[in-house]
Amino acid sequence: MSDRPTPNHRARWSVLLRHGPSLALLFIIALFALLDWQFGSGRFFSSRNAGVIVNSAALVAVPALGMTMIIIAGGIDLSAGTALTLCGTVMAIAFRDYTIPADQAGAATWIALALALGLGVGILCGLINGLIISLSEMVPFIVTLGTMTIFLGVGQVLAEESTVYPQNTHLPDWLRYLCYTGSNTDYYWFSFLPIPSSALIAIVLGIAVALLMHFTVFGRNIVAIGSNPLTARLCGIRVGLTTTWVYALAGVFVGLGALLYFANVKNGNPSDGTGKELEIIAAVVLGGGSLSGGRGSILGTIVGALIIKTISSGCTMLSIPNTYTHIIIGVIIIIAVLIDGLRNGKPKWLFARLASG
Amino acid sequence: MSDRPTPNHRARWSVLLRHGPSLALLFIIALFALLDWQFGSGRFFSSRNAGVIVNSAALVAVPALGMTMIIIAGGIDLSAGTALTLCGTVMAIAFRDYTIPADQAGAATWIALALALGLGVGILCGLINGLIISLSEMVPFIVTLGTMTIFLGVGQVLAEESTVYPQNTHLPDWLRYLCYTGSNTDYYWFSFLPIPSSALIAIVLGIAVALLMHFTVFGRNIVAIGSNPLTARLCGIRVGLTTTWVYALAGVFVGLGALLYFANVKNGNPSDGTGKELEIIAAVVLGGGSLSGGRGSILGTIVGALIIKTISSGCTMLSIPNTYTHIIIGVIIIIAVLIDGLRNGKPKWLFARLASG
Amino acid sequence: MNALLEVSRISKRFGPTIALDNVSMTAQAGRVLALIGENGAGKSTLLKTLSGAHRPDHGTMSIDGQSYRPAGPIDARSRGVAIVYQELTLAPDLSIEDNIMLGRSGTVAGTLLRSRQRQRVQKAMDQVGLSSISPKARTGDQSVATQQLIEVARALVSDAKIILFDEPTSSLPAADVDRLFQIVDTLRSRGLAIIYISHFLEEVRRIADDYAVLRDGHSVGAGQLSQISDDQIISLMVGRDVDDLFPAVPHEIGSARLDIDRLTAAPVPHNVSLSLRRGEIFGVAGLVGAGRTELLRCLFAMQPTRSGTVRLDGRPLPQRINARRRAGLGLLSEDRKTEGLAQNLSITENLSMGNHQRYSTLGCLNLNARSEDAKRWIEKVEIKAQHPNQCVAELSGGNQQKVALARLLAQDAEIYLLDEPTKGIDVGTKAEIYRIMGQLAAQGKTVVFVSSYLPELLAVCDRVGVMSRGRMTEVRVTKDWNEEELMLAALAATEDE
Amino acid sequence: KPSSTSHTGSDTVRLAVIPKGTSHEFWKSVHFGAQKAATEIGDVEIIWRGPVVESDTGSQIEVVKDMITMGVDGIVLAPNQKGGLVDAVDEAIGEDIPVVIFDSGLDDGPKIVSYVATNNFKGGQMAGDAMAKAIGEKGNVILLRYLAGSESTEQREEGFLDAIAKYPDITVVSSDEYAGDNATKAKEKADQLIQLHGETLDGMFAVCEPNANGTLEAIKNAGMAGKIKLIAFDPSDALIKALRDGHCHGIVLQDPVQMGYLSVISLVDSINGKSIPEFQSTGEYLATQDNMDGEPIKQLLKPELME
Ligand SMILES: Nc1ncnc2c1ncn2[C@@H]1O[C@H](COP(=O)(O)OP(=O)(O)OP(=O)(O)O)[C@@H](O)[C@H]1O
Ligand SMILES: Nc1ncnc2c1ncn2[C@@H]1O[C@H](COP(=O)(O)OP(=O)(O)OP(=O)(O)O)[C@@H](O)[C@H]1O
Ligand SMILES: [Mg+2]
Ligand SMILES: [Mg+2]
Repeated sequence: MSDRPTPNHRARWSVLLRHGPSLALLFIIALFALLDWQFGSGRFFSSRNAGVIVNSAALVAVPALGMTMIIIAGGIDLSAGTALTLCGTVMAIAFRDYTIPADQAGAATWIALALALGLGVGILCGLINGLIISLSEMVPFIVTLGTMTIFLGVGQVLAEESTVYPQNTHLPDWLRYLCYTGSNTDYYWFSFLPIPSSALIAIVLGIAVALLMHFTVFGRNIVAIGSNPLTARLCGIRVGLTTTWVYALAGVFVGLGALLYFANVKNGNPSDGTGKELEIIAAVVLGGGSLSGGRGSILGTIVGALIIKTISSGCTMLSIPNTYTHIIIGVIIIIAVLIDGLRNGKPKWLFARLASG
Repeated sequence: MSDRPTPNHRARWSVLLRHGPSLALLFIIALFALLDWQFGSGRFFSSRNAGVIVNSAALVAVPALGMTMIIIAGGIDLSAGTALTLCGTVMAIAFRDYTIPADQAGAATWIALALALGLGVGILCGLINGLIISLSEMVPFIVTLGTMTIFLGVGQVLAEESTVYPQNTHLPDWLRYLCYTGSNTDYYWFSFLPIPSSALIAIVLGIAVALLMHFTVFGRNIVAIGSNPLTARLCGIRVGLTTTWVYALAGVFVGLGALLYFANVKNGNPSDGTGKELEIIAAVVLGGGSLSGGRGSILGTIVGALIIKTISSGCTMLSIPNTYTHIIIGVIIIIAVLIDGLRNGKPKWLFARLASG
Repeated sequence: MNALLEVSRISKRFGPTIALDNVSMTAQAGRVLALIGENGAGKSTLLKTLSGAHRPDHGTMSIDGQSYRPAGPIDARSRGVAIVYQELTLAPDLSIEDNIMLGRSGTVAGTLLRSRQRQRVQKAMDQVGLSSISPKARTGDQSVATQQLIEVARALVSDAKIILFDEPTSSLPAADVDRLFQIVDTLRSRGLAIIYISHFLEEVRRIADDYAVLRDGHSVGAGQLSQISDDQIISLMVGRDVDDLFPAVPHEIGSARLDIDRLTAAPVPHNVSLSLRRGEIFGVAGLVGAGRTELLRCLFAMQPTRSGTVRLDGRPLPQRINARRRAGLGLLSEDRKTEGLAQNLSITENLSMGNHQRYSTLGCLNLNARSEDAKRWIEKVEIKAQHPNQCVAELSGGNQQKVALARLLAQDAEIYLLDEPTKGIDVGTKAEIYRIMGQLAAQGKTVVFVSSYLPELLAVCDRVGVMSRGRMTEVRVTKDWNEEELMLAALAATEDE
Repeated sequence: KPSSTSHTGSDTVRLAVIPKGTSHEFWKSVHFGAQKAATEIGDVEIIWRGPVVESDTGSQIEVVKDMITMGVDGIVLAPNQKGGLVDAVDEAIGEDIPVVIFDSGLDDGPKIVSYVATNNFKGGQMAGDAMAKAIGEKGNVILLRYLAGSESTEQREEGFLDAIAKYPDITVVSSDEYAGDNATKAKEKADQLIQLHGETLDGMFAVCEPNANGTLEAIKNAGMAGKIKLIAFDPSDALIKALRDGHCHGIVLQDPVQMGYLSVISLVDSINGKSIPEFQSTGEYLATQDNMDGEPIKQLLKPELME
């Protein structure tokens, strides 16, 4: 895993790393648009479908932003999926039991409290992960594997083992239409710009995280820790503390992701989250994140989420049966990363052969 | 993830590494035996229950043996779960369509062919993973994430999206009773030794792999590659070739695991495997395997699988509701690894404080 | 004279190893203290204790008369202690600038003030001669030498009173060494106290005022350099007299073995042609980036070549590492930390890596034979370790280098490609390595010896070639060279462009 | 003929049929029924598409939205969660796409055409009564649940408990264990439960097909086949054989073919302006060793599948 490109290719990395996944995305869009135009319903390349895709991508991208930070810091978070649905469940319970209909006076306070509660649970989950990892110095994989099932269990206890349905009237309109992708422009934040609110949120958060990573000491410290924890320690970075913060901050994104999840399905089911963690991690890795730490890109992660969802939407539009969809998704993931690698001189033996031939 | 034990404790590692998880297991068994004796039905600490536990542990341990090799070599295999059920599905189809009743003459040949087919598919899956990883030099995580969905898709295409039931009469007796844990001693391989055959298989395979890892050049090369692929390359080890072999060999264990899976449920459902990979990886990591490569132990992996299954059985025996079981499993996993760490001087700050205080 | 830093009766043990045993030492403002000792004597451990990376088990330290007990690296830095570590401690994924400023908050509310810090960074980089490299470049992409200079720059940006250098020159070429010495001089004249570890006595003489010698974790002598001779220092270090620093083993040069014809790769080397003979030690000198490392790596097929051929005994060699290795080539990597050794494996494991055929039949190992063999090598090259199963990361820098070298010797190659083999190795052991090289030549093997330390090239080699900008500009028999001419030759081609 | 908004310009009616998942035979029978209706009516195209995992509401919402994007003329949907799909269905209705719900209920709100389903609660009650009969109205039984939060199986579970409550001599010794969504997990769980309750156990009810398969294996494994009475819900080859061998004592059956058929017929009728009843039951049946070879049970045990 620690193979690096040969030195003479490295110089190019920094520039291309950011564009690699984007090119893969463009390629995939072009491919599906063409196929759909030829053989499908021709609706793939429509603004409505774009809305549907970016909305589902946002649901993955928001928690993936936190995951990107964790992965850059050399960690991993398998609990992201169940932590997300735990937060969603808590929000659902709060809305079911402690809010009043959204059109009554004073409802805003309760709503704010309910959302804050969900977010708080997300931060708490992250904090627990971070504290255990930094205090016990155990590998993040096993810690978060443990907390993954713990969060699932806690969610199920809270939800009394079933799905929590809040009263529909208790949800404010902005929340109900956070993931709206239909044609009624009133439901969008900017009626002249029919982009799902969830996608706008993801974009804003993405910019914030990118700024954080590039322009703050905290951001640089994260890269340093993931790149070489020993060095970081010798340079006086408080590795444990920073790690804890990274996980806690990732918890914020889990909480926000839960908000979108809740707005999307409008109920909370704690076991919905199992398996989501792999999708989230996949978005990060497709976007150029390295599981050995130190490398990862925010733009890349968002593009990674888009790639995953574009493929799945494209297959539906082409009416490809589910089974084949699985195969196609797998093949495209591999090809996308392969192409990204090629452009970075990745199968070295190939480039060596080309160079000498 | 790259945190290592402090150098001054490492000398002790080599000895303790093997015993750490085992002690955790003993502790867990003792805990549940005590609790069950006090509050439960008192059936936890019975030979029959031991049989049930080792049988379900064997189902995880066998594919985990291959995973151990992969993880020691610095890789990971997310596709193990779906590859396993793919093999199981292929066996089920072979038994459904191409065998004759087991008591007819000539049935043995067909049965052998069916099993060989399943095993062959396992090797093929491993080989595909290995070839893609070593030829494309992509990270194993993303490659096997891709093949994970591909194998799932292929399985679903073959099974036509449903469960494949072979005729019961076509299964030879030894296969039917491979996972038998009842009280009829005739169904065990050695009637004086009522241990499920599946467990015996896991033990024999475990010994074989342990020998392979310790006493062969191939085994040492695997460790070398996982510790530092650059050094391995410098020393003339053919990193790509060895990697390919490791994955192919792991495919053998996936195939054998599929045999047990098939013998256990006597049908094949390709989507059963989603999620299994995490359980398999958890067994390896609980047993002391390091996801950054170079470290892992066969005995540890088997013990890891036993830990997982003992906890789940213990919770049922104590009639703890499912939801709490999740929480308990998570907590115990974390504590087990924590204790293992403590004994290796793991939270360094704690030991530093103790030493200076 | 005022003692700026006082260390008294410091002890530090790692498990059973006592790295420091009641060590005392003083360093004065405006003076350079050379810390000398064999590999594993405890020098690095002492500096790490000073820099707050380790905590001493016993003993006290003081700065300016005030007690000094650093709780960690930040604490040490705030007390004015900066350090350049022996092993590179850079985060490869960060830019040079970020590495230099790592852990140092030049910030407002956590936001980096890049423009403000850039001036400081640029100044430090100029000082160490990295002005031509962009501070935004990724650190991992730089050569080892550049990375070493980045480490020095990192120590310079801090406003330290005491700067600790742990073998800063071991991976620097001569020109950069000179620049470093100028820097040290300036720092000294500004009244800083400097502690400097080096295995090169002439370097020590050039730069240091005082010395302190460690042997097996004890202080065995200290004083002013002007009052002690080299031989005395060496016998303090080694505990016995070393009669010959450059032992010569008579060897006979035979017929041509390795023919290199117009070897070219991107970006270096360029059109290198050479004919190496049986029983010859061929030295390669040059500045950083001259392409010496790349040349060796091309010969070992670790790097693709663009054109040119390499023949051994007239037969062209295939483009695969293990094929070349089987044909009889062996490479000692310059970068022992990330490439040369598997740090988390044991000495035995590292020694046997790739050499398994010696104790295996049909792929099965004879573990006894293997550990016997490991013990033999540990004795032969005098690796200082507790036991053969000790993890390599626990060894001192020099002893790690010995493990890498021993593995290569165990490989029993025909052509030895040694890239800076004596890097970080003490005087006594260096002599041993020269002797081994001589013996190899006497057995009719060929040795290619890349080094930035000109005296050893001149003393040990039969011929020395100079590389510059990827070209082998001049090859002469050793007796036709002297140090100045070698330096000039290395610089020459650089200047006419 | 119904007017069509399909861009192809032909007057084929394109209907999306969205099951909860695609990997159980049950859904393939639904597909068969839907296709049968389509063929009967003529000029109807069935677009068959399910979410990847049966418990994944998010991806089912995606599928519904994708179908709206594709501009289908109607949607037949088995919602994964009664609340989760409300807005997606609302959105479809907002785009003038009529929706029929089948198999599992949807929360109130959207004006759906009809709800076509088995009465799962009643099915559960049938299972409870069958169990009581099998064990002679007294003894210890286990209810092995499926997954937390799945509407239809929860209904069955409640129905079962409701029916059992009528028999004072029957004790439910465990009703809080979940078997999970595949046979391996179910077998492991059942193994443990049989281990726990051992000889005192008289009956087990497994609420769905993968669940029942695992439980059957566990019972055989423990050597208690025939002693522990097994009641299953939904058939499979293994269960049918067990029923014949006396290892299984009752299978509650639904009529998936009818479900698919009726849903499509209702949808097309409503597109053509007919009024449709709000709820249409497709019935629930109990298969036992005695009636398994007669119609309609024989047919329902092995319903036609879409290839
Ligand atoms: N972290 C550690 N754990 C265990 N032993 C250690 C550790 N660090 C150093 N040692 C041991 O302490 C002794 C002193 O090591 P140190 O690195 O200080 O030597 P040195 O004088 O710097 O040698 P060199 O010239 O080779 O760099 C050695 O025997 C080494 O093996
Ligand atoms: N012309 C060049 N253009 C770009 N990079 C170069 C060029 N020449 C050398 N380099 C880079 O400079 C670094 C140093 O080269 P190399 O290691 O071969 O030099 P060397 O003579 O062995 O010096 P040393 O071993 O002392 O570092 C390498 O990373 C190489 O890629
Ligand atoms: Mg040192
Ligand atoms: Mg070099």
